[in-house]
Order: sequence, then structure tokens, then C-alpha cells
Amino acid sequence: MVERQSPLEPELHIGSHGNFEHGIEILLTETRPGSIVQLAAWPGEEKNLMTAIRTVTGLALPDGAGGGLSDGVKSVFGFAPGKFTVADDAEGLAAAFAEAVTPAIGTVTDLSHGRTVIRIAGPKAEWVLAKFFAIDFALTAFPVGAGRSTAHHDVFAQIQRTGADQFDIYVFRSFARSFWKALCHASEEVGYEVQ
Amino acid sequence: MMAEYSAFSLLANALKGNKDWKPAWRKPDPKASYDVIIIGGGGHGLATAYYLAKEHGITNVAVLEKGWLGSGNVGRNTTAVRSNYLLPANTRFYEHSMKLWEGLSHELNYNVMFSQRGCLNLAHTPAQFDDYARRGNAMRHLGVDAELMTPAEIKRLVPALDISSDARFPVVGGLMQRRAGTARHDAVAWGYARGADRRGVDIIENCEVTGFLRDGDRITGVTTSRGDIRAKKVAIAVAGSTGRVMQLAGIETMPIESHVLQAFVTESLKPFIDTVVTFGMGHFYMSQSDKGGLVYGGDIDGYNSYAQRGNLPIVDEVMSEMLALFPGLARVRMLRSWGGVCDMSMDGSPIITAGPLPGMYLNCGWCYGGFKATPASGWCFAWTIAKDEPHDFNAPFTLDRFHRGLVIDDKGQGANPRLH
Amino acid sequence: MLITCPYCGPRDVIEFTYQGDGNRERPDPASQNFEAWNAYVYDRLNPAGDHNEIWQHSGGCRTHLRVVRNTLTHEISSVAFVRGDHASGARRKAEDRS
Amino acid sequence: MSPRRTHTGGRIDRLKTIRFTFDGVAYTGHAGDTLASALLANGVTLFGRSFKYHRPRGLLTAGVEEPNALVTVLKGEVREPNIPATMVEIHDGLVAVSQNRFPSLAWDVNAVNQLGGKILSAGFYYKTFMGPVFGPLKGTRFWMFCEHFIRRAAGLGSAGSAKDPARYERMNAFCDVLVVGAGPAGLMAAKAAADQGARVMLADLEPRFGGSANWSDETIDGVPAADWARRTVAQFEGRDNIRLLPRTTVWGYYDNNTLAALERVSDHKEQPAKGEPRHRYWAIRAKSVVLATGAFERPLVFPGNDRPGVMLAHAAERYANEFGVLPGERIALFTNNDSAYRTAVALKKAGAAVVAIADVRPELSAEMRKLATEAEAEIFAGHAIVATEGGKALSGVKVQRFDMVTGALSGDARSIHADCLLMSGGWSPTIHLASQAGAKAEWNEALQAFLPPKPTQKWAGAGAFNGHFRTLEAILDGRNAGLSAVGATVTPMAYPSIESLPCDPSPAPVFEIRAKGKSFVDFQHDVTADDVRLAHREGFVSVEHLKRYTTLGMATDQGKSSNIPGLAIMAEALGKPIPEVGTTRFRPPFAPVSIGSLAAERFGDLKPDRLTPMHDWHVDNGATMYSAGLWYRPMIYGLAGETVEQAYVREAKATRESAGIVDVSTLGKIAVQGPDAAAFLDRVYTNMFSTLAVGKARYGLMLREDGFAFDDGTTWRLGEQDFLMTTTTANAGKVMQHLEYFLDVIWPELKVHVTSVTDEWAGAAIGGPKARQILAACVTGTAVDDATLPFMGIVRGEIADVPVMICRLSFSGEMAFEVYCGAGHGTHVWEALIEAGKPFGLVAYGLEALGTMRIEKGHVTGAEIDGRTTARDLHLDWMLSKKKPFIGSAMMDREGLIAADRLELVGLISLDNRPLNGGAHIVEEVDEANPHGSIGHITACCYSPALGKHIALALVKGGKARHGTRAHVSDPLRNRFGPVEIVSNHFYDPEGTRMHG
Repeated sequence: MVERQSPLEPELHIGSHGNFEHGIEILLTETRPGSIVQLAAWPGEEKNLMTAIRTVTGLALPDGAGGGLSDGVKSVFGFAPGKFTVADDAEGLAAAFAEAVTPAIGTVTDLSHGRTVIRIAGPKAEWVLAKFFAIDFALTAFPVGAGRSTAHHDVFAQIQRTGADQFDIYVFRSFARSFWKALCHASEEVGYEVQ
Repeated sequence: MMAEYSAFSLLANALKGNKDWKPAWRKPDPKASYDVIIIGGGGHGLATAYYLAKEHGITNVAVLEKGWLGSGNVGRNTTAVRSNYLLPANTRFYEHSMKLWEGLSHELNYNVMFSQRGCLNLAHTPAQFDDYARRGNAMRHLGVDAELMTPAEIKRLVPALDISSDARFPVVGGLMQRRAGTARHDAVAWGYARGADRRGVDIIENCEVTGFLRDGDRITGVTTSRGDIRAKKVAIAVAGSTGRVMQLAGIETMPIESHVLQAFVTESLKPFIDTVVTFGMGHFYMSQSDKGGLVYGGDIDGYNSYAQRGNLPIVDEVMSEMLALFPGLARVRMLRSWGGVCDMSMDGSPIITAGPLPGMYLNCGWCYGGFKATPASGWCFAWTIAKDEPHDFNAPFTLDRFHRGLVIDDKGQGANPRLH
Repeated sequence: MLITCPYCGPRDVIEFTYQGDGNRERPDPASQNFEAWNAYVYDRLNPAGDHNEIWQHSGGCRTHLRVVRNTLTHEISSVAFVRGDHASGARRKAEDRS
Repeated sequence: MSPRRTHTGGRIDRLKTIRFTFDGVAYTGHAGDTLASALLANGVTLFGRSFKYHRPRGLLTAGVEEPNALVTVLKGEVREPNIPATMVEIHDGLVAVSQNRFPSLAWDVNAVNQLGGKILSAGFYYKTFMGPVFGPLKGTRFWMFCEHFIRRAAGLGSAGSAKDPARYERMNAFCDVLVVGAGPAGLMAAKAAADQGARVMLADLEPRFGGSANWSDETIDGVPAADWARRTVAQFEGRDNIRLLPRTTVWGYYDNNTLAALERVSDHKEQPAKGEPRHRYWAIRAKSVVLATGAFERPLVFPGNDRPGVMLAHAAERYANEFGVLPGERIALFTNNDSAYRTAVALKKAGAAVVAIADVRPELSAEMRKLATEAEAEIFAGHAIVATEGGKALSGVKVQRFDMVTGALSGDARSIHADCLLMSGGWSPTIHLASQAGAKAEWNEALQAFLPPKPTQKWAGAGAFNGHFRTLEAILDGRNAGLSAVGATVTPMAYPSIESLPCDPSPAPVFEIRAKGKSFVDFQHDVTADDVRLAHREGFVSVEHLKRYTTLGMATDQGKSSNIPGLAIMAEALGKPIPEVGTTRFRPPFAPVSIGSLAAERFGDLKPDRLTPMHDWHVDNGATMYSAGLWYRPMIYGLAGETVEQAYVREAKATRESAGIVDVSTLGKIAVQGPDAAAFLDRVYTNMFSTLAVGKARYGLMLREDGFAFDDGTTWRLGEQDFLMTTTTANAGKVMQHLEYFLDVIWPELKVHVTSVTDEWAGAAIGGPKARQILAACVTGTAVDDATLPFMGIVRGEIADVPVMICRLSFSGEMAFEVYCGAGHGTHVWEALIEAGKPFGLVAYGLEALGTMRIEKGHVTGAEIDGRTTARDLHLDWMLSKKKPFIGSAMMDREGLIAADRLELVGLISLDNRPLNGGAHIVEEVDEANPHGSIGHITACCYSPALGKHIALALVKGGKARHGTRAHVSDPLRNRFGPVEIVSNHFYDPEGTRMHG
């Protein structure tokens, strides 16, 4: 299989940066999942779609807007009514869902190439993300596993909280390098490491 | 009759301790009836009254203002005056306005400080430069001044501009209208008020129109917070309040949305920008006042509002665009912001027409370009009221043009007021 | 200004796109009633007070919302998904405003 | 130790000496000093010049409301003008200069303006400068001539031109309670709310929390108030539910409890830490707000009230108690209320001589008399200050008997020697934010002040903001507001014991002493009491007219000290009570805000770069990039020494002769999926898509609802219920919103999902006579011959082991194919195609060549679909299906859209063989001197290598009917006139034989 090119490549500088002499408070990585799909249910078919998600990924989605979870390999979260983003370290999610999500349930859209996933972790993750997005990142308002759709000006983002101090940000590939640079810039204040 | 203003009268009065100055306009009580009532004591309403009296000899006129005179957009704009439009109907109309501006201080014996310091539209891509060339050539073919400028010429004119080629949106050129400029906005309202008052027009402040008097369909006057007033003709020039006033006449829907537009001024700085500058990759315009404040603005907030207050996204957007053009101004401070209510029309162009009801005359749809239109708007509206037919200058600006598809869409955005 | 998206929760107005007067009725696609078409495309209610309007949460879940918002104070009294409101009669809400 | 510095007291650190310069003179101060306090300690009294008359001015205040002492702070080349010296914390290396003076602060030539005196009264410029009616200075010329000199004299500080190297950033915050102001009321509110477990933010514009506790000289529960404040703050530190924001000005109260604040993060440091911003802009969404913003003291209006050395009483108290600086050695006070007596005692305690207290009130309470005695001050009850003496510093005052009911002066004026005069005209609650939040203030007769309105948003007030000026009230108010902000029950508390001096908060209703001489109302703008009366005389009596006519309240302090006195003078002139004259509505910002902070993270980074998957390849291979919206696209791949024209001609020629490849990844791509997808597309496009076979593509046109053309592109049917729509690059977002709107709002019954997949796919268009051979050489898994891949056919295969989707369609007019693959494989496939094309002479081409070939073919793009053209104008009416309604079909035949004189698409050929210009107009007869009679304009032009001519597309009235006729380009902007032939827009291969092979 031909390896996918990262849109971040020329700007992905492994190592410690910014004000790190006082400690590293942010870790930045590109997670590069093997597949990302968007699933969308027809009205009234949401439950069936959630069942299909469990069948394919083994992940049982909680009810409620923006609900989600991650097992470290596969992740799923709702980002709009009846719509979910699913990511998997392995390739082939689209094909698997093409079977499970029948036309009567909804649609499957492969976005494996179209979205870039940037993980920001560390004690200052909320602080740095708050520089970009007008959403409440406090753990009480944004629990682990949950997903949010938001935007920083022209850059749309879906964000899943995958740990108390860890967020996975799904951005459009074409914007990924610009956003990455901005994220690095914003992290300089607290010291960050690119892994 | 009030004394003429001049350097001599200033000196003479100063010697007497400035005790003899008279009010710039009277504060009469409304009469029971008038030949013409103009609803709206803003720039357009006052100019209409002035030209009715001056050009058409109609002086039995009342201007009704619900608050203080000039409390609408004439006192809330960024003061730019220009006639650099793309489509001929607009160019002709605004050029007529420009010509009136050029003689206005004399005509009114009131210094409205119209300063022809030029208006420069920056282009950031070759395609945009072509667009501006199209516009500039359209102007030139109607006898209006326009010229293209190179980045080097632009830098000489506005040294503070960032014209570096590695800018995110580099400046590739610009369209300049030298006769464009700025005027002292409040003075325009006061000058027209004084001019109309001197010709016998009653300017009645704190007089809110609460309804219309009717004879069948025909409008025969208005009810107000200061009593009923009858008139042969009732003219409406209320800009952002058009929807509200038309509802009083039973007209529920209009091709108008009222939107809030914010404007900003910085602290006073030693003058360093002598022309109006607009950004082509967003929506930003700026000039520097004679007091030294940078006066600037951008897009409307983008939702219906009568609140004269906006929200932060536009504030942030405008400042970001400002620094993209002028990166040296990061430490300059925004001093004041305010909001005006704009009557956004469905094609971005105004309406100056008789009707839609008998006895009614309507002037609206100025979007956020109404200030520069003030003289021509008043002039054309007065003509239309006096003669019951439009002048050639405002003949295209009908109310029925939307339905007939005769839209005058300078921005090409269709029936989407938010985008004009 | 914050709009409480029924899916995403309260979000800043910067995430939304205004789509205007929510009282307009699109005529039947095949309709030849030009007055109705013209009214739909060009004529707007523009009340000073509660206004029934449509917003898209374009910087979020991208659904369209029917928002009742006071144009004098910007106070928002209700937000609901547009989708599915045909049955509920929400479309006519602003007409009861008198 | 400097002469004015007290030996003890204050919250400065006398052990830390800090060196700075002002106007080039080196000074020292202490940690905790402001520039104002440090200079004052050094005996400086002259701080600035006023705006109009350039009068010498000293410090009026000690805080954010300072109108006089404005300085420019220099950081190398970078200038920060108009900063109140009272708000600058000194640090080593601070460089500040005075402004609006020439040649120096002490000797300013523009002070000659004062001689203009009565001529330069309010509004004088409206009455003159009109100039002659005829002659060379007619029209606007005379005014502009005068204006030239006015502008030379205008302005306060100078803006810099060097780019600020500092960093600015935004922070989005959410909290349960935002407490604005960290005086006793604010501290208590924050504590009460935080104790309930709420998320609290506490902001204060000063570097030290505590507000009046820092200088009041009171005790709270037995400790000095300053210590009480320090202790309270110490309890907050380390709690994770309370964020402390010192040096943070909450400046805007927007809708739905969205507040804007500016944190000055590193202005007070010599160097910011790595990555540390200078300013941080907080956008705070607070469930509830406590406004504990205190009050401003008002000046009194009397002749000579602007002389350096005349200061607000509480400011002197602050300088003495908080900074350990005496504003003078012989101090006189002038007041209409009790609070100045506390000041007298404080200054006496700090070591100054208090020589006199002039009080407009004839009867003074025994308590006040006692305080005066304590201060060893002579009391002048029922007296007023009627003049001040001295040059650039105060040397004395004149006091005279004053009748506060009639305003009359009587008896002889007595001179008193003093180097400092402190005035107090009562207090105005700082209600700015409450007013911004959207309600009208209410006048309180007893306090002679506007009190906050009833809340229209979720806020509660506390302390002096409420007109509750006593510390005990502030503490109780604060606690109550904090509790009610989080919805907790307000339980009674044990009253703290507070030792303070007695003070009746009600002032006498005296704002102005009318006597001979200039009495200033607005200090910075030099608006005098006479100017206010002139405005009244001329009918500018509404408060807004007063403001606009005289410029009162328009200076950098926005009338914080001048609004009420101005209003009071107008009210007196009108014979009306103050509330009937009105108050202006406060608007954001509360205090000036750096533009850098508002641009925040977008300063220097206005818009993100949008890059295609092959971006780096283009750059590495010599492409000149072109910014198209947010995208970057190759314009040309220039060879050394080539001009742009040479490059695109070479690229286009090579494409038509052999083959060319262009990156089309920027085209908008939308997945349209679901059982009703085909039906939906039938409604969206003017032509039919339900009839399109799976595996085929079709060109489609969309109209807007109003019947005008909107966008075009090809849509591919990948499956029965699965379409891939392409849009133009520019309209991708708009089309997406258009589709979503119809699906969500108009046709919710349709089962269709639309998803932006622009970024999923990399696209390369390869065209030219050799294109098919090149594909055949690298594509596996499918044939690409005419039978397998007919025109508008789609096949799937692989290139270099990567799955691809190939559609045979053409924009260039050549036999051409669009090759799509996953974006992450874009460069891989692109390079494979380049490699396969080498033997065939394949070139990469950019937008210029793309444009050239599309002009030759007469295809339309955004320059022609400009929002004003119809399908008919563009000769696309063949695409308007008559079998079905579609968006725009009902409106597209209105009279204006089918009028005979509409602009129609045509082609133009330059007959003089010279290049044409985009944006040139077309005329029937050239008139270079007086251009007129435009019949249209050029939308796009190029040199056509295929035709060997300069050609253009144009929109021209009458369009088709003019084919074969001559006209002229008329381009006065670039002085280009010349003959053209009007032809069909299909210049090249109109039958399409080349693309059909």
C-alpha cells in the first residue's frame, strides 16, 4: 500500500519548542488514522445507525448530542443530528460500513484523506484550544469521549475529547498545515513538544 | 433672518463674547397642516426639505424627527463620499450627488468640510484589478474621474500601507477616485437644517409619527406624539426605520431588511493618512479625520436589528483586516464604536419613488451608502415629490424593479441583503 | 450574541449564518403565481420586536434553526430546528406577534 | 529619595529602584509606581498639552480616566501613543515621551492658539473656511487649503509605521460569574460566588487588586483595608474555580452576557517571556456578571481649573496613600461634598501642609469641621475658588464668598498661596458597562449622579457602582451580588467592623463657579463652560448635539470626568433638571483598546492558507503561486528568464500540441447521496440529472432563486444514489450552503445528504492530443480507450498502485481527463502522471494557461457568471430544461431578465494586434478625449497561441447580433483604444472535434 502523504510534513518539526525551559505543557501529534468516515442517518434511523456502528467498531455510543467514545484504536462521536464521525487506526472503515449501513438507514462518506487529525494533549490543552475556539473546554461541559463541531474563522473543526487532557481535532486537509502552524504558535507560550 | 456665517461674523461675534449667536434652526410647534410632510429629520429628509424649498419653491413643509435632528445614520457613518460605482444607474446618481457636494458648503453657507482627499480601492489579485478597471472605465465613460494606481504609486500616497509582495493578500494595484473624499457628517444635517429653516421649513424634533391619516387608500397626513398633522403629500425618508414606518401604513413586507452596521474611531493621531482606503479581500474602509482619529468600518453584522448596537465578531474582523493593511497600527487604540441601522435593499441600490400608496413618497434602501447620497437623494426626492414623477437620475430606483427583474445589483449578490 | 443550538448548545454568533425572514413561503415549484414568487424572493417582514428568522449553524452542526429574536434588544426567545417544523406550525409564529 | 516621596507608606517597594526616561530625561522610581506617580515623585508637574489650545496640563487623576497626562511609550521603533501616564507601570528601560507639542513640552509654539480664544469657540469651523464662490479657490479648494494647515496641527500622539513585533492573542472563556472590579465589593462578590463552587473570573484594570482599599486608609476587621484586600486575594490563589485577571479592563458588554476584556499581560515587563503575548483579549461568556466598577470623582468647573497642580481630591489621596507621593507641599482643597475632608486628613498625615478647604456649602457638619481641624486646614465654608495662579505650575488660588443657590460671588477675593489644588465635585458611579448592556441610567437627586439602570441582561451591581459609597455597603453588596449571581440564598452575615472617617455621600448640587476666565469642562478637548452655553444659544441643546457640536466627551477619556458637569451646565442654561437633558448612551469600549489585541491571533495571519495536496510539488517545480480566495494555485511554471505571457503561451501551446496537466484539486466537490439524490439534482440544476447513467458525468448549471446564473460544474454519477458534484473553486462554500438550505428548510422530505469532499480528493486534469496515451501508459486495472471511456464517461483504475477515478471531460477543449485520487496520494499520482508524460512532452500548466485555453473555447467562469448575468446572456439557455421546474425557473423570464439590451457573451479579436486589457469597455465609436457610449466590457483576455491573436471574452449589449461587426475597445484608464471584431465566444474548435478525438 502506498503511504499517505501528511499535509503537515514540511512544518512538522519533532522536538521541543517555545517556552519549554519551564516545562513542556503541550504535546502535539498528527494521529494519522487509517480511515475516517462520516455516517449520516435518515430521520428516525439514528438508533439503527448507532447499532451499525457498534456492529462494525464494537463501540456503544451513548445517547445525546455530541456523545462519543474512543477505545484508543477506534473513535466515534456525534457532530450533528443523526451524524457521526468514526475513525480507526486501520484502513477499510468505509467498506465495512458500506455493508452495515444500508440505504434505508443512511449514508456513508469516506473522508480518510479529506480530514487531518491533530492531537493536542497536556495540562495546557484547554488553555491553548481556548485561543481558537469559542466553546467551553472545561471537563464538566465537554466530557471525555464527547465530540463538538466548531470553527476558527475559516477552519471548520470537529473536536473529540479523548482524555481529560487530550483532544483530537479533525480539520479539512487543505487547511491542516495552516492550522497546525497556528496551533504551534499558540503553544509556544507554555512550551510544547511535537511527537 | 439669521446672519450669514463668515470669518467676519465670527470675529464680530467673538468681540461681543459670542453672546449674539442665534439658534441654527428654529424650534417651531407643528402646524395643523402642510403642503408636504417629510418623516425623518436625518440627512436625506432635511436635504429633501431644503431642495423642495430652494428648487421648487415649496416652503410649507414640515420635517418630523422622532428624536434629535440627525440622530440616525447621518450622524453615525464613516463620512466617505464617492461616486465610484459599477452600474450606470448608480454612477449617474452618485455623480450628481458628488457635484452637489462640491458646491454644498457655499450653497448652505455652512462648512460641511467636504474634503476631496480621494478614495482608493485596493486590488489584491489580477482578477480583482480587472474588476476595478471595469468599474473605473465605466465611470470614465460617464464622465466621472477614475484612475488606476500601481503599488509604488499607492505606497507614495499612503506610506503606512503594507504593499509587500509576501503579504497574505498583496496589493497589486488600486482604483482611485480623486474627487472622492470625506465630509463632516453632523455638519451636513445641521447645514441642511439651517438652510431649510431659513427658507421657511418647520423642523420639528421629538415628534414621533405614530400612524397615518388616510382617506381610503390615500395618505392625508400623520398622527404624531405631538398631535395630528395633515398634508397633501407625505414623504418618508427614515432609512433604517423604513420597515417600522411602512407597517404603520399597513404595508407589512418590503424589499428591505434593517441591519446593524458598526463603525469605529481610534484615539486622535497626528494625521498620516490623507485618503480614504478600502481593502479588497474583505470589507474594510478607513480615513483619518481632521481631528486625527482614524474612522473606519467593515461589514454589517449580518442580521436584522434596530438596536444600534452590534457584536464582537465584526469588531474583531474589522480590526484584523485593518492590521493586514496597516501592520504598524497594532498599538493604536480603538476609542469608540457605535452602530447604525441600515436599510439593506434586495439589490444594494436605493428606492426613490412616488407611492406605493397615493399621497405617499418613499425614499429608502440606502444600505450603508446613504451618507454620500444625501444631496442627490434630497434633490431627486424633492423633484419626485414636487412633480409627481422621477427625475432621470432616480427613474431606475423604483420599488417595483425587484419584481420586474430590473435590479441594479452592483455586487451581483441577488436578493440577499446581508451580502450587499 | 449567543444562539443556543439545540444540538451544539450555546454558541457565539460568529458560528452562524443568517438566512433571513423565516416567514417566507416558497410557492409550489411548478407554480406560475408570480406574485407569490416575487413575495417569496424579495419581500421581507422587518419587524421592530420579535422576528422569526432562519439561521444556519454553519460553523457547527450545519443545521438550520428557526430563531425568534427581538430586533430591538437581540434577546432570543426560542430556537428550534427548522427541519420538522412544518407540522408544528412554528413557521407562522411571528405572525402572532401583534 | 526624591523630594515628593514620603518615607513610609504606600504599596511601592522602596528597595527596588527602577530607571526610566521621560522626554529624554533619566528618572528613577520604585516597583509599584506608575509613570505618573514616579514623575510626580520627581517633582514633575507638566505632563502634557491640551488638544486645541495646547495649554500646559498636569495630572488630573490617578487612573484610567486621565484626560491630560497622555504620553507615547516607545519600544524601539514601535510607538504606543496616547497612553495615560497613570496607566503605565514603570519598568527598567521604559522610554516615554510627551506629545502634541513642538518643540518641547515646556515651550510649545501652538500654544499661540490660545490667542484665538473666542474666535475658536465651539463650532467655529462650521461658520467659516467656505472660501470664495468663484476663482481658483472656489468649490472645495479653499477649505482644503485651510484644512491642510489644520491637519498639520491636529492629532495627539503619532502612530508608528514599523510592524509591531509583539504577539497578541484571544482567549475564549466561559464562567458562571464574571466579577468586574476587585475593590472591596468585587472581592466579596468573587469570594461569595466561588465559595458556592461556581466558576468565577475576577478582573480589575489595576495591577493590584483591592480598589479603594489600597488607598482608603480605613481598617476592616481591625487590619488596614489594604491588608484585608491582600489577604482576601491570597485566599483565591490556588483555587481552581477562580481566575484572577489583574491589569484587565473589561471594556465591552455585548449581547447574551458576552463581555470583552483586555489583559495587559507584559506591558509592565522589560521583555515578555518567550511566546508571551503583550495583550490578551478575553471574550468572556458569563452566565452572570457582577459589576463592581466603583465610581469616578468629578472635577468642578471654575476659571483656571486646568492649571497643572489642580487635581482630583481622591487622586491625591491615592498618590499619597498608595504610591507614597505628595502631589504638593502646600495643598488647598475645593469641594462640594464631604469626601475631600478625608483627603485633607490623608495628605496631612502623609506630611503635606493643608492650607485651606473651600467648600461651596455654607453649613458644614461638625464632623467635617473636626476633620478640617485635624488636617490643620482653614475652612472657607460658602466659598468657591474663582481663579488659579501660576504659569506651568500652580502657585496660588483665589477664594471668594459664593452663594450656592444663586451662584453669585460676593466680597473680595482672597489669594492663598498653594502649589496644589484638589477638587471634588462629587462622584459618578461607573455605569458604563451596564449602559452598554442596553438600558438607560436613572438620575439620583440625592447623589447628584446617574445610577445604574435596571438590568436588561444578567448582571447585578455592587458597591459604589450602585451609589453605595461606604466600604461597609460595598462589602455587603458584594457578597449579596456574588450569592445571587449563582442563585444561592442570601443569608445574613456578621457585619465586618470598619473604621473609617465620616462622610455624607450627598454633594451640594454645584457644578460650576461662574467667574471671569476660561473654565474647563472637557480638559483634553478644551471645551469650556462658555462653549456649552454657546451650543445652547445656537440650539444644540440635546445632549448628543452638545457633544457633537462642542466635542465635549469625545476625547480619549470619553467624557469620564466631563459628561456630568457638561450636562449640568446645559441643564442650567435650559432651566431644566439634569435628567430631562438626558445622558448619552455609553458604547464600547469603556477605555481605549489596542487594535492589536482585537486582531489577536490574526495579527499577521489574517487568513489561513488553503493548499492542494500537490502544493509543495508546484513550489518545488518553479510555480509562481496565485492567491485565489484562500487557495494558492500555480499561475505559471516559469522557466528562467520567461515573462508570464511567454510562460503561459508555452504551456498552452504544449498542451494543445502534446499534453498538459493542471491541478484542479481546488474545485468544490460535494458528495450528494441518498435515494432522492437524483430528484434533488433535477431541482437544483437547470438540466436533468435523473436521466444520467451510473458511471457518467454531466455538465450542469445552477440558477439562484431570482433566476440569475449562480454556478456551473460537472456532476458525476458514481452510483444509483451517489453523486459527486463539482463546483467552481470560488463558489464551493456558497453552493454547499445553497444545497443545505434547500434540503433543511425547503424540502426536508427529500432523503439526501450532502457532504463537502473537496479535501478528500486530489484532482489533476490532463489534456491534449497525447493525453490518452499518457494515461494508457500509467493506468492499470482499466482501459482508457474510447469504448471504455467515452466522452463524459467515468472509470476506476489504479495509477502507481493507487486507486483512481478518471472522468473524460474537457475544459481546455482538448481530449482531456480528470484524474481523482485520495488527497494523501495526490502528489504520488501527480508524479506518476508527470513521469508517464515525459516521453510525450507533457507539461504542467498553471491558471494563466488554463484561462487562455478556456477563453479560446469560450467557456464561462466567475468573470462572466458575475451574479448579474442570466443563462441566456451566456448562451447557456440550451441547458434550461422545459420538462421540469428548477430553482430559478419561475423567475428567469421576468422582463428585466429577457430585455433586448442586456449584456451578452461574445468573443473579441484585437484588430490592431495589440494586447487587450481586462476591464476595458467596448464602444461603437472611439472618443479618447471624452469616452462615452459603453456597450459592454471585457471579462477576460489573453494572447491566444492557437489563433495567434489577442482575443477576449466580453459582455456586450446586443451580443450575438453583433457577430462579425467591428467595435472598439475603450480603456481610458490605461489609454488603450483600438478596433476589435466581435465574434462568437467559441473561438477555437467550435465543433469540439478535438475533445471528442
